[in-house]
Amino acid sequence: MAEDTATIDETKPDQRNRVIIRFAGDSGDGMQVAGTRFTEASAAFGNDLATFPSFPAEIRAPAGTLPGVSSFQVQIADFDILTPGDEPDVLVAMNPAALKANLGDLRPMGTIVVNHESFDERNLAKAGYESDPLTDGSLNGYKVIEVPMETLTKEAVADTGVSGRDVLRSKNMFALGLMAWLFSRPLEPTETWIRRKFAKKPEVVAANVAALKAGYNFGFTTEATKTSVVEIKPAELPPGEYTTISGNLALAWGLIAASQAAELPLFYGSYPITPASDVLHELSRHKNFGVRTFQAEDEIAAIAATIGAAFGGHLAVTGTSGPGLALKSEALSLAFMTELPMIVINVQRGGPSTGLPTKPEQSDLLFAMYGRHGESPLPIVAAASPSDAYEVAIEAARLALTFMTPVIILSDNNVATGSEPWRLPEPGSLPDLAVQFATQPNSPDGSFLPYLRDADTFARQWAIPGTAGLEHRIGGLEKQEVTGNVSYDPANHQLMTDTRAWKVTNIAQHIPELEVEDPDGADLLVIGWGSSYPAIRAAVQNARRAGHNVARAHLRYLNPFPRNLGDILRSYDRVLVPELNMGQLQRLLRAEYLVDAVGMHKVSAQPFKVSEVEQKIMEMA
Amino acid sequence: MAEDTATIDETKPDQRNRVIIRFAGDSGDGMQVAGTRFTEASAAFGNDLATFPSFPAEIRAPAGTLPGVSSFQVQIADFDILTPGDEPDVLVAMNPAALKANLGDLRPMGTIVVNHESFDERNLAKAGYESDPLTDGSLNGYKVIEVPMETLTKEAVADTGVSGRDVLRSKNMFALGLMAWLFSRPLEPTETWIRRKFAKKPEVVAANVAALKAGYNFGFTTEATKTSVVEIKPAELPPGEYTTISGNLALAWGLIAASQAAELPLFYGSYPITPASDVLHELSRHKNFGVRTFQAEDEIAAIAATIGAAFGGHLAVTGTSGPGLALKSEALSLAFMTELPMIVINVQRGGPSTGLPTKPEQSDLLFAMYGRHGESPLPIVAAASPSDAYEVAIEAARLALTFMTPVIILSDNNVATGSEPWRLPEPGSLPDLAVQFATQPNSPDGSFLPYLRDADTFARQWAIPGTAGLEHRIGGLEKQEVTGNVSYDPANHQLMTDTRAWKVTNIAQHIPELEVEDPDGADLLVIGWGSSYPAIRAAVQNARRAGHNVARAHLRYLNPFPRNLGDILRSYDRVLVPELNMGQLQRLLRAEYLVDAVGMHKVSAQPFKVSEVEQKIMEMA
Amino acid sequence: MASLNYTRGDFQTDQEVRWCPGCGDYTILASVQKYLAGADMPREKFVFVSGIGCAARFPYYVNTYGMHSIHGRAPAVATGLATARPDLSVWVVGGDGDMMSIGGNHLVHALRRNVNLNILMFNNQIYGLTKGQYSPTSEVGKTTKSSPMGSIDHPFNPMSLALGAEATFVARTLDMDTKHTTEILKAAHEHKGASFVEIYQNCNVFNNHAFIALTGKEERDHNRIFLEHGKPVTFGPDGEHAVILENGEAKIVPTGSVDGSRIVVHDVENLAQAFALSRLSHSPTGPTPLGIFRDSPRATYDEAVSQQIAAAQASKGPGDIDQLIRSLGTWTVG
Amino acid sequence: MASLNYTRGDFQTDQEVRWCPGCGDYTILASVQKYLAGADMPREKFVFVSGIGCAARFPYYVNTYGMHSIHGRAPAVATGLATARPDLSVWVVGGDGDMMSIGGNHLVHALRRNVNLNILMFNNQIYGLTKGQYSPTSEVGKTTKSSPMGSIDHPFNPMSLALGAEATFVARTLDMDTKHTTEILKAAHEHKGASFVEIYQNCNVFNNHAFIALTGKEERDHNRIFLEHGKPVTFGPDGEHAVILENGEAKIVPTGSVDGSRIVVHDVENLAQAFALSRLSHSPTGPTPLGIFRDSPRATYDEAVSQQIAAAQASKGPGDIDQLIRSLGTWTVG
Ligand SMILES: Cc1ncc(C[n+]2csc(CCOP(=O)(O)OP(=O)(O)O)c2C)c(N)n1
Ligand SMILES: Cc1ncc(C[n+]2csc(CCOP(=O)(O)OP(=O)(O)O)c2C)c(N)n1
Ligand code: SF4
Ligand code: SF4
Ligand SMILES: [Mg+2]
Ligand SMILES: [Mg+2]
Repeated sequence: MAEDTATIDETKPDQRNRVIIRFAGDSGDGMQVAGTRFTEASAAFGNDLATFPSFPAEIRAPAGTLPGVSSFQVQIADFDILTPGDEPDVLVAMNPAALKANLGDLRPMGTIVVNHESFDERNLAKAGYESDPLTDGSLNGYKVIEVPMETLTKEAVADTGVSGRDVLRSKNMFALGLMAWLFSRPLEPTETWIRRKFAKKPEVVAANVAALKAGYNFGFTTEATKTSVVEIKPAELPPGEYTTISGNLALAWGLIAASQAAELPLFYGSYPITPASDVLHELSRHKNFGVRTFQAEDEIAAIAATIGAAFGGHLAVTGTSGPGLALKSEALSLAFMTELPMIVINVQRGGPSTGLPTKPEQSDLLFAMYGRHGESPLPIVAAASPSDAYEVAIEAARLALTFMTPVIILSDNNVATGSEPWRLPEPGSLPDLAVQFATQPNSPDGSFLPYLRDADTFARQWAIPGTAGLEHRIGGLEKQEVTGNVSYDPANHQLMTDTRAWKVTNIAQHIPELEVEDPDGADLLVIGWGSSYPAIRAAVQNARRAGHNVARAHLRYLNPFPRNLGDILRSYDRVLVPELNMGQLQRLLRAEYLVDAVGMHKVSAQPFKVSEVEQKIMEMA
Repeated sequence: MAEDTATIDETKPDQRNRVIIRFAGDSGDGMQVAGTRFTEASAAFGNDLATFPSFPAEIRAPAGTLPGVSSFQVQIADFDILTPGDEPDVLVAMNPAALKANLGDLRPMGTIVVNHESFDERNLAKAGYESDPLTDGSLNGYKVIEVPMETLTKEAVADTGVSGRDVLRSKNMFALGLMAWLFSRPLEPTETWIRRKFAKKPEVVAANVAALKAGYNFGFTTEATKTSVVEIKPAELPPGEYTTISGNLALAWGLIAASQAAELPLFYGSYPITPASDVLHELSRHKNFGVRTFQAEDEIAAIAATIGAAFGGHLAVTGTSGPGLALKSEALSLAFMTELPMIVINVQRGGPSTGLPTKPEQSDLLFAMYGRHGESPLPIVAAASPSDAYEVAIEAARLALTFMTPVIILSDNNVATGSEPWRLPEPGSLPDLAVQFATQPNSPDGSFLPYLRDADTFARQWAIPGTAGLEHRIGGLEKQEVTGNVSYDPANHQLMTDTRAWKVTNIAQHIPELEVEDPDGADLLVIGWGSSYPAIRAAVQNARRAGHNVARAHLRYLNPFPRNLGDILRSYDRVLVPELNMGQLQRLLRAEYLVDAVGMHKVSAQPFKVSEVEQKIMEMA
Repeated sequence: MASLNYTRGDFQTDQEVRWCPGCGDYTILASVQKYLAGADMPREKFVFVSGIGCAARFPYYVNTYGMHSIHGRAPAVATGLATARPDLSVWVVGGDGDMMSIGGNHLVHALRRNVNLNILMFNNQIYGLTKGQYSPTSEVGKTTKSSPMGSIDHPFNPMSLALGAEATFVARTLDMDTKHTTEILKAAHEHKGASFVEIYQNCNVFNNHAFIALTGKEERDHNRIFLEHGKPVTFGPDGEHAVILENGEAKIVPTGSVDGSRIVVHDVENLAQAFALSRLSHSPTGPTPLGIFRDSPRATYDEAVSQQIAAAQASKGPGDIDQLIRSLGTWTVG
Repeated sequence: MASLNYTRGDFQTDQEVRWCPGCGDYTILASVQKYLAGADMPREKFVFVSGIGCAARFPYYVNTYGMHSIHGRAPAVATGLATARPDLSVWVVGGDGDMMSIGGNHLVHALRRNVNLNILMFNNQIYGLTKGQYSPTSEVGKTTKSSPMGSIDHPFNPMSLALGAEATFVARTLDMDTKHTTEILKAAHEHKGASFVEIYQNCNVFNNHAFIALTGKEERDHNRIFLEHGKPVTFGPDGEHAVILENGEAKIVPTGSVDGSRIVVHDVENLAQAFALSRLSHSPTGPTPLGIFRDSPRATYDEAVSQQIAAAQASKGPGDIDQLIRSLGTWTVG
């Protein structure tokens, strides 16, 4: 469960992590067994559980039909629970009937693990499907993991000696194995059980164990991840229209929204990488919005092409994860130098190097700040939660377009693959981000001066190819102020360096001041950024309930910091900075404001548990 | 001159920047004119000067012979001088005779700008050369800039209408133009003079101006740089055997020395880039030391190959400048993860992006510290001066081999192209860096555990391919402690992250404490790193002479910091950190020790002037 | 022709051209500027994108839109620009190091994707800007600053590599031969898709006379093999040399020695034959084919992108953000 | 033969093999392990270097030295290792994305330099590890997660690209055909210099049946064109199809329809002809050549490096650091 922080009900701070899983298939598919085994394995893991098996009403319901569906639901939590829960977070569907019969219960954005090989015409018909739900888009609202369970099971048990009907019998173990990967359950308890149960039939033992491991390895090999969902009771949400959204989707939609708001076509240059790939996948589905997605040969080409598109007047975006950001460093420095507007998304994962591709971490903050040669400060914004990613994308676009600069968005595995209810903006409520391309020469002598700046924003003008009379050249060599010609003049280099830095610093005047939540005048401030938001928020609320005075603040803007941050920090005796790294925001705050900010560090492939943050707060409060 | 800080005589702190240039050629080559013009241009620049023209004794000395050589020497300084100086720093030699007649005076490591086209058999013979000094290695001790002045002049004046003997007459203007580039002299005064002088002959004006500009542009286009030399009177040096060395050469030799000390072959993987290329050039000349140089297709291949060579058991090194370091970021993270020993050299230049390739800057410190995704701290050492680069290379090798980690060396344009007298180590005085490759299994069960660590250094063992019984696999995914197998275990990731960080922190126990020069108990500490060393040192001495109490310290180790640094910083009321960037060491010190270190920042394509640092000290002392 | 009557001057900038006097880059610059002036296309439609190197300084001297990007990445930058703006004429300029060393991957990918670019590679077989190291096109044995004992890197044959990547337009020309250069520029520009043009360019400072076999008064007529579509491949002052195929390999024979029907008739649509011809020379020290090796149509990347967008809009309509964010189903509170 | 009598087991590790059941990678792993066991070379001399991808997990499963490096860089890592340690047998393993997308440049440079490497590219025409996006070898029109309306990227033909880079050993084989795979592995290993082997590998999860034309019971005999040096190129159950050259282009004709002398006789030393043969197929959906396209000797990079070192030492002696640092002349103080 630990991976599931997002399942914290922030409105009930005493609530903890929980997840509901339902195994569903034909009565012959062994779903009861799979469910029970998963339950046992979790019990061995020390979880609290409640289960709900459901069998076909009719004794001999025909295979593949709705009445023939058998299912087993289990709720697992690290706190006392009484019910097996209502809406499953994850549904395992072994055939069309199982999907149809259970889809209704699945929560929005839930994960569906489906044996797509069973989706042939016959079974679809039996289940009463007109069209194939796997392809007709009716599952868009969910995270679907399609698995050819039959082929893979067959292959897995090939050399074990089982034959005939026994072969596919192990399918349920394959499904169980995959769930074990997704929820980090141990395989041992199940293996032991299998060996005991089929002690008489070594080949059946071999087959079931092989299938079990194959399922687990499939998850490992294909870097499979599930969505985790924040449960919030409608009653506890402000009134409004809601949908449930995952972070990568929200990011993709936010970019589309921004391109609409700016009335600029969207260009997304990217190279697939976990956990950022879904942004590329989602954007490639919306070409009707004029979105151009470019799957480049590598991350360098992706950002280079993005720079080209930005020069061409598009809302240009490139997205990746840590290793890819490393490759983009040199080109990002060119983007900085040419002062073209663009967005660079880094969906952080466990590092360093290839690290832990499917695990959450916030360890690229200092890299985003200082990960370029020379003096090249860039604005940085971070998403706090799945739905926040939508806002952050739009805000990043605003900054990029207003200040003519690349902007870095930091997301991470939790935000990207987590989901939560999202109160939808009113129809037609897009902000106005319309930009003015230069159309006229901007110098008395009728020439165009690419580095003439706006007095307020320090932004240079965006003159795009195709505009008669504004022909100009830009590049990576230091350039003369105003004219943009190559310049080796010492004083000019200092001036341009100061100007570029000042342009970013000055953004602090154009972003909101930081708000602190401090109901009862605390001495301790807990401040965080990015996806540690829900855990920190819940922990602070718990601490308050426990009678401690604690203030809380969350930073969406990491560079520049909100203009009032210094005063805020200095107004507290103690400052605690929990982050999923070894103290990166902490270092920035200490260097910038000389406050003795205390860090709470964690890089163990898991988000913060509310309890651990809570405990740390207790110690300091 | 400003570019010439290295010409500060540290032993006479009141001395300032100065340089001596000698133009030498055949009496027909117009050297007197070139010299005078250069002098005028410098005067216009506000320098103090002293000149020394010398003509052939005989009225009609045969062209190309030693007696026929005519020369003009000028000393330029930003302080009062009385003599044209003794040893020229730069010699312009238009033909073999000019070279032969003047080489003796040129200071060691001085720069020779030579018209190599005149070095044909006839001229060599006339000058009495048996072999061609340009190719027989007899100029190794100097920085030689070979220029085909005749071709280039011919081409430059091609369309100006001059013909016959007039064509090559402009050669001296070409030479003058190139010197103007090297010493940032303005061209205007000379142009004006040309127009006035040849007012009657427009084609001659055109030709001379064209040649002048061609010379200047040649310097620009080929990123030409000169060596600057520290003048130190023998009397003021500690006794010993000396040579004069430039930073890039010292670095190359230091690496060779380290490979000898470690008894490992040296592998250098690099892709040419200013100002690091000379390290590649120098190393490629010493294959008899078993040095393997690999000119890769790009910087990524360079470091990747270096990782391969390190895996293979070589002393593996890769070198580059800022933009190249950016490209190496991802692979450097792999090197960090695999915990292989290697050295990464970054000869810093003016950034960001392509920036100012031939100008000095120290703006890659934070990039070296944080320029990788995930938590990936690396040891960093910096060279303070040309000769120091030799020591630094050996020390970097010691750290890499002792602690099994990549180590970053920061050099910069000043160190790389600057030169100074170097007191040579005693023959046979190399330290012992011999390493022990693993030869035996290191586990009870007879297997090899690649991540079993040394209790003292935390280093893992280096088992190289070809060693029977120690076959093992390493890579970029997080790995299990001890076994090195891929591991997704949360606790293990925290453990490995802590261990890798601790391994670097722990190096502080194995490096010298920081020494502070504080003769008279000061309240102000001036602390610097890298090539700002000479300017800071001279400035502090000046300040003391002026009666101020000032303490001074220099950091060779940027990560980890010397273990006593915190105590030292806290023991002073004020701390000043002059650096050629916008405050990078300053930020590190503030974040680490919460001291209100004051920065002195400069990124104007020039080193610090002693006077500016001095002034800042006065303000604070 | 040109209804827009530009002169070369309209394509010159106020920036002083800073190559070494006599550098082949000057000649190429002039050829390009002259071609652009006559290309009958509004100046603002042209964009020159380059990497880093002497050659890559090119955009500063051409009065169109331009970007002097970073080393090796020009083809990728240009790919993004051309994909975003199919209405532009995007040109890529770089040296042999820029395009075949650090930029090799972006080059072959731009070629296989057939992005509508005109890629000019100035091949001087040396790294000029960094003062003379061997490049991926330098001949084996070349002694340079970084190869004092001679280079041991077997060089690329740029024509073979480009054809191996299935470039749809592949040509080679020579800085000195401005007439031929202009013809090639025209053909490259008219070709829809990625046009790869190798231009032999003399670096008179670090690699002088590298192409003397093709430029020298005596040598050139014996060594220039001009490829012309539909024409038999013969060369020499009096066409005394001819090219034939033997087991698919191109061979040079005395024209008289073979039946005319055996002489290769150049066909710009025949990839395999073009490849065979590219093998006639490696370093240009002897008979060397010049001209268009391949010119064959294929769907261009940027067009295909636009077509998919058009198709999506035709089927789904322009796209409505308010609908999109509700597309997963919504529920209401309060 | 093997005086070292290894069994396949000696080349298996204790790490659980974690590919999807039925993945072609298993078959290839078995073929490689069996070959190594019989290769009569001490196990510790072998090093497997890979990038990132499903294929790139390979080194974890082979009990030799190995490095699972980063995406695309394996050929470069291996180049450094082979150059530093010519005594080793260095193998590179990666997928089509790893080697042709992000790693394309390192691949072609390793090939042109002729570094002594055995490069195995598992081509499943898809990105497996990242769950199914199109790759640089995917066919145009392929719908994947990142190309819902079909891919518009014209794919590389790996054989053509490698030949264009003048690789000295270029071959293609098939995961299922372990016998053929083993022959190719042997030839690749025995070839001095860079050996490039494309292995068609079925990804039964994200691109199942991509090679059915070559593996299907009915289809395969009609589509597998086995290239054998010195033998005429014919194929089909009864050799009823033959390959001829027409203007340098390879064409398939009924064997009976042409004079036997016109049938191409395969020659692994004939680069142009090998290239022509590589054009017979693009995506392997019809008749596809398998086997060794080229096997031609050329000085290897690592040897040349060692030779220059030896030569330098012979002429200058081993090198003395104390002399070196005094080589610029010294002066004494005090
Ligand atoms: C990332 C990076 N690496 C290296 C360099 C240094 N560099 C600049 S141009 C160049 C190669 C120049 O050769 P070429 O591309 O052939 O152009 P030419 O100067 O010969 O016209 C190199 C290595 C750089 N600017 N950036
Ligand atoms: C720098 C970097 N970019 C992207 C990725 C994500 N990634 C891992 S493997 C891969 C491609 C896998 O395809 P292929 O190389 O064909 O191997 P396969 O899985 O098909 O065997 C990608 C894009 C990465 N790990 N590192
Ligand atoms: S160095 Fe060579 S390529 Fe560069 S400008 Fe000079 S002559 Fe031209
Ligand atoms: S995803 Fe494809 S390539 Fe990867 S292991 Fe599974 S079947 Fe093999
Ligand atoms: Mg070049
Ligand atoms: Mg693949």
